[in-house]
Amino acid sequence: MALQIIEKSDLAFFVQNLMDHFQLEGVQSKGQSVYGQAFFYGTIRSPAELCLDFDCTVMPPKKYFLPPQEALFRFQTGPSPACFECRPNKPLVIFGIHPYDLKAISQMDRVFAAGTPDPHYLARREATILIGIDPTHVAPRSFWASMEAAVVSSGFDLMMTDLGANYIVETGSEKGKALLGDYAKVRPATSDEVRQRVSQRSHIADMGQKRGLTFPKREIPILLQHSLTSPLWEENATKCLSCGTCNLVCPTCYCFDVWDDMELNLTQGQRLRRWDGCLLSDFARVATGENFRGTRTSRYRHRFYRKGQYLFFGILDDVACVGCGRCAAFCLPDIADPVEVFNRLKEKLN
Amino acid sequence: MEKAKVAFFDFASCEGDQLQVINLEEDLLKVVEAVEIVSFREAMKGHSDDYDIAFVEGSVTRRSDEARLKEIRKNAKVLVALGACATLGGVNLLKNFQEAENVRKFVYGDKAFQYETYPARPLKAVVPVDIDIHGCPINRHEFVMVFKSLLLGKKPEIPNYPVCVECKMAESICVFEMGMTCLGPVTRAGCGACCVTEGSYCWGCRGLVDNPNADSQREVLAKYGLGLRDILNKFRLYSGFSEVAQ
Amino acid sequence: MKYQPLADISPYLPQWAEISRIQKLTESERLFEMHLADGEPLGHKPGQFIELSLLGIGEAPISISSPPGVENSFELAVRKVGNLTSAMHRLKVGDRVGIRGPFGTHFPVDETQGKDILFVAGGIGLVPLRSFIKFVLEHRRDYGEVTILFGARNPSEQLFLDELEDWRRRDDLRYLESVDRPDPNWTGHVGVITTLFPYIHVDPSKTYCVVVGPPVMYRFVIVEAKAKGIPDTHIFLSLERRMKCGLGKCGHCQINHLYVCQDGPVFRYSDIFDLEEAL
Amino acid sequence: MNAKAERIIQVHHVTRVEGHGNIEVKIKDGRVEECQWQVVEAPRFFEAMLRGRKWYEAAHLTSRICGICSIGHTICSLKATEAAMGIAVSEQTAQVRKLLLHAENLQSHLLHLGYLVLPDLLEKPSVIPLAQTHGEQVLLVIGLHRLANEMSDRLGGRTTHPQRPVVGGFARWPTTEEMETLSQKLESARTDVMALADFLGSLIEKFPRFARETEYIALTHPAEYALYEGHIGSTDDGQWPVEQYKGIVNEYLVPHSTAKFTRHKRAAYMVGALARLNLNYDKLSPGAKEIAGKLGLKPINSNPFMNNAAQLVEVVHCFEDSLRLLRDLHARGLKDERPAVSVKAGRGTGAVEVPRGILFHEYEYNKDGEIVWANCVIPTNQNHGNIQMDLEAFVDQIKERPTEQVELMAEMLVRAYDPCISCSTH
Ligand SMILES: Cc1cc2nc3c(=O)[nH]c(=O)nc-3n(C[C@H](O)[C@H](O)[C@H](O)COP(=O)(O)OP(=O)(O)OC[C@H]3O[C@@H](n4cnc5c(N)ncnc54)[C@H](O)[C@@H]3O)c2cc1C
Ligand code: SF4
Ligand code: SF4
Ligand code: SF4
Repeated sequence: MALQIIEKSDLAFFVQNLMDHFQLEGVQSKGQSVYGQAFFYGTIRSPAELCLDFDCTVMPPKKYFLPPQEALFRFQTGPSPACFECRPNKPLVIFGIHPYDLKAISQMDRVFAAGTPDPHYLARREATILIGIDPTHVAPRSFWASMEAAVVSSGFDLMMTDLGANYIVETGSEKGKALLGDYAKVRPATSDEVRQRVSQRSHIADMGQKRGLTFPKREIPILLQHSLTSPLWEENATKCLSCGTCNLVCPTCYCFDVWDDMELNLTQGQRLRRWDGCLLSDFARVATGENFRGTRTSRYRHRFYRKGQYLFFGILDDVACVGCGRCAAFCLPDIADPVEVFNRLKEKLN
Repeated sequence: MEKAKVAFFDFASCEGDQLQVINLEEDLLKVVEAVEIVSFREAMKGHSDDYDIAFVEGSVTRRSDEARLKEIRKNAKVLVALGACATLGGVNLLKNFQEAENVRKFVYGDKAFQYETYPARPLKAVVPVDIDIHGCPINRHEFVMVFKSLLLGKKPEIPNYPVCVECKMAESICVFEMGMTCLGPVTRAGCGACCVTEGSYCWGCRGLVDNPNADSQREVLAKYGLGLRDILNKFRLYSGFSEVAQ
Repeated sequence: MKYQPLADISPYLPQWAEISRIQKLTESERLFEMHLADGEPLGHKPGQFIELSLLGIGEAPISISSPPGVENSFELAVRKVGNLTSAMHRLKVGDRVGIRGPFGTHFPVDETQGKDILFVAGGIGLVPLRSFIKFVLEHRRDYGEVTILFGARNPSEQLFLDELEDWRRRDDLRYLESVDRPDPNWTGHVGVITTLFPYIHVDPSKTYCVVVGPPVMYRFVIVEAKAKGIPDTHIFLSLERRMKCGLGKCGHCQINHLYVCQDGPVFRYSDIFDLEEAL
Repeated sequence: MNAKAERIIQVHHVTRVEGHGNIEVKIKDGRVEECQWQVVEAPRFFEAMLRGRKWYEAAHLTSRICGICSIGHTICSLKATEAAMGIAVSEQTAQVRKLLLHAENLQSHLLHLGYLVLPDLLEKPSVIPLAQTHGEQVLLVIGLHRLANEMSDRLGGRTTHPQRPVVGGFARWPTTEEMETLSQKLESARTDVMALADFLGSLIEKFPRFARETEYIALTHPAEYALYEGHIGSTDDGQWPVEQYKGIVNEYLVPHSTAKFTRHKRAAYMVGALARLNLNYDKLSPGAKEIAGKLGLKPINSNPFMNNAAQLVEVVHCFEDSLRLLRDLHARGLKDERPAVSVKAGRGTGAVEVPRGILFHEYEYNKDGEIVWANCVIPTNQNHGNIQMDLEAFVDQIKERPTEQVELMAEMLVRAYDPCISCSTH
């Protein structure tokens, strides 16, 4: 389908319509921090709440597919124990996802579909419609351009670009097409507007280049191959608080823990999973007390290898970092920034 | 199956933790249904020394209290420390950092000698404690979790990761971004980052995680403008008993 | 995006197995014989494991200790160390437990046919290895020389006493045992398991060494095996890691790019010798 | 019964109260020889611990004086700090704080009446067996108690030791949605409140008939039933600004108590719901007045057992006044005000009415905003002397009764005060 135009004055109409027919999630301002506005994804209750010119949200949209905590199944104990599956399928529209987060979602899709598919993630994913938006601002620590995530060509149902006077919209799926047809006032884009989009997008890519890798992203696995014994790991890790923040805020981190919760009647309960993080000290501890990544250094290093190498060769054929810069922004000792670490490793190697 | 017998006790404290148990409301009825409560002075008359599980609130602040605590330990199969005063010594410990006589005199003047006291301490400094339910006050959901675990014969899973984890799950803005400072990165989670989500910051009431990176936390606090004395004061508010605060 | 068709049944849901026999092995280990409630065979290979569920308590990976094909029943040997394993010890015959799996890789049952096998088991490592050992003894003619080394910390921690007695008596295998700390009744060899190596003779050209034991044991045993000339490609071992899903997702069991639950627990030494954190 | 014999009545750790207190009575030859209210709680030295702590920590710390009235301590502490630094708070802040105090009064009074006193009236050791015999009423109490807790949660950020109130205002405001939900829930709980009031009211006559004249002290305010602000007032006549609290409380020590006692014009005075009602009856909400009328509660009532009835009246008042405040706030719309604080040296006193009576905090700050001196006077401190004197008079009145009855009734008397013992030994 050709590119379409939504006039800015018609945006509220579209949003209101979506609100009326779906649960609409989108970016809102959570108030002012000393560094500027803090943005987060939440339920949109009025068109005015939706914010499309954010730089980066505190947390990525992964919570919609892998909630911080969710039930895998409910159960009943006793002489005839039974399990009852809870498979989520609440339809959802997420409005306003930047390309890097879209890319992260595509990566997660592959992870959860690989091997034994994970029905919970996939059911949530299937029930969700993604409306992307090209960034107009770059967060101070982002480096998505050098992670080849400034612009995406797939992984969305609709993709919007702010052209100043209006939004130009690309359709990425049948679902997206139907959404536009049913709920938005659109007109086909003129060739001028299409050209404008191209230049706007190259502008976006330029904006994102302010900080980034000093070398091509695909070299990261090889770089890591040679950096196992780099003193950098230990140097940084002595400052690591093992707080897991870098894991939790990351759109491509998905490790989880599983546990059982019983109700007070002690016969019914549920098996839950919740986010976990490989930087947390007990992540690899087994019952006999052995901790296979017992040192801060081993955990700290593991994260970079997982992002830069393990998943690359394992499932993704890509680096599992999209350059959102959240980990860099929220790591208090400021040691989690991948671009800084990779660049320094590269420097040391040269 | 015979019901487990449960008793509640308290030492120097505000009894806010037992209050959280009462605050379970309808669930409290399920709790008392599942066990036999033989002693709970705050809520019932009567007492028996025959109990399996003792929940003990408060810190020990007088030598003369030790005997009562040891007696409780002897009677109980499982001793659970309830709340920061019991698990860490709580705010009561602040007086330990001042000269003892001065403290007594400041409050009781020339009659200070009438009032027995010694450096406040958590229960575990006097008797072995099986389970700590942290918090000031305790989180009633965590109480229920521990309670259920005990009935199921499970060791309760008290988190050993810091508050930042739950803070992120709650999608709070890190308070360091708001120009304040926070003990979340070294404080044991389990509270759901309740103070941060309510506009405050983590005070450290659940104590430190097992292997806190206190040096790095100090550096971070200093980086965000806290002086040495303030940093120490921050650690001392609840974790006065750990070496980090010395 | 292209989805693989989803299974009708969530891979997180356990199926039921009923305990048909419980045998005390040591003070802290018990053997549970069980069968799937639907009567189907488990269909496992030696070295694989299942995720054992007790609803309300949790889940843990447990090796299948019996060889395949035993009248649709299978055996688990469980050491009491924590929540789930302790709760398991409280169960009675007739109780039901949840089972997911079998999961993971298995010992090289086919590759070793016609070859000599050196089994090295330390402590509870005998549990998974037993599955392979019993399989080999059941198909004794398919394999060459069989040597079993078994080390325990002390005599009271020796598992499967009847079977050990049987192995001691058999003349179609060589069985050597050792304890680290003897008690007054112990008349056998004393010392860590590697001190048994001088007593064995292997033909490196056709011997496979299969090792299961605590993490510290591996490094030392591998040195001895290599000293005997056994190539890295002929050494197999089974690794323990924390596991939460068994599906290669939760991340806990990861060793570099490998997931122990999927790519292991049985590994060929040559595949992992250079992996940081594997051993 | 042999009147000659010596009878010792000892209640070791009075139950269903907060903290540890003992009653010791000796009756010999039909005469009460000894009668003592002993406070054996371990002292915690809060005033000393406050020294050297920062202005933003004072409320957090003093909140820990008492789990049950932690909201009151928080607000009192904030007021003391604000007074010391000359910080004025907005109308909106004052109103949400008033709501919070109502929430706490509801929490505390419902807990006291429903969980601690009701068993006495129905002759059971605790509320647990009542779940069987009086299931409906117990669920009523629980439901309202939960609502009070929810109110504290939504306004203060926690049921106990609230996090949102800070010096100068609130760290986080309730959302409009939260306020609306709260209003709705309170509105729909109206019938429950009235049902509970009727039920408890019907049991009131079971309280012993006893009266002893004494002085009653509470905050008073020309425009409202004073809880958050006002002057110190006394039924013996007189009004004083809160800064002059020391002249009212006159703390002194007794050997058998780790908590301080107080006295004003007489040997003792009483604070709490009954004192408030005796002083501020006119300002009660309409529904509260109606209940008071039904209970035959008019100022000045000098039966300490009627403190329970006064609490019941206050439950209705707080409930009705909360609805009024919420409506008011809603009409004006909540603004997202940020507290502004400029730290300076100074001395200040805060006073609020908490469930058990008037509470005072006084701090002195140095220029860095560190506390150099602190004093807290807790309601139960102020009641200890009156408990002692009531006990003497009451035991004398009932001394002929069997020992267990004397024991039970003496305990009931202490319980009527709803004492917060560990709080008084702060
Ligand atoms: C492939 C594989 C095969 C296995 N086969 C067998 C087998 O055949 N038989 C067998 O008995 N075992 C086997 N195990 C080991 C078994 O899985 C563990 O013993 C089991 O998970 C323990 O579970 P639990 O719930 O009983 O212990 P848990 O309650 O989880 O923990 C036990 C102990 O460890 C402590 N602990 C737990 N988590 C932490 C933490 N995060 N930090 C600090 N301490 C902690 C607990 O306090 C407790 O003391 C196998 C493991 C693997 C990976
Ligand atoms: S690297 Fe930073 S964010 Fe990650 S765990 Fe360490 S301190 Fe926390
Ligand atoms: S590693 Fe950091 S920068 Fe990269 S995707 Fe994750 S959070 Fe973003
Ligand atoms: S606010 Fe505190 S607990 Fe939350 S992330 Fe920041 S440092 Fe951690």
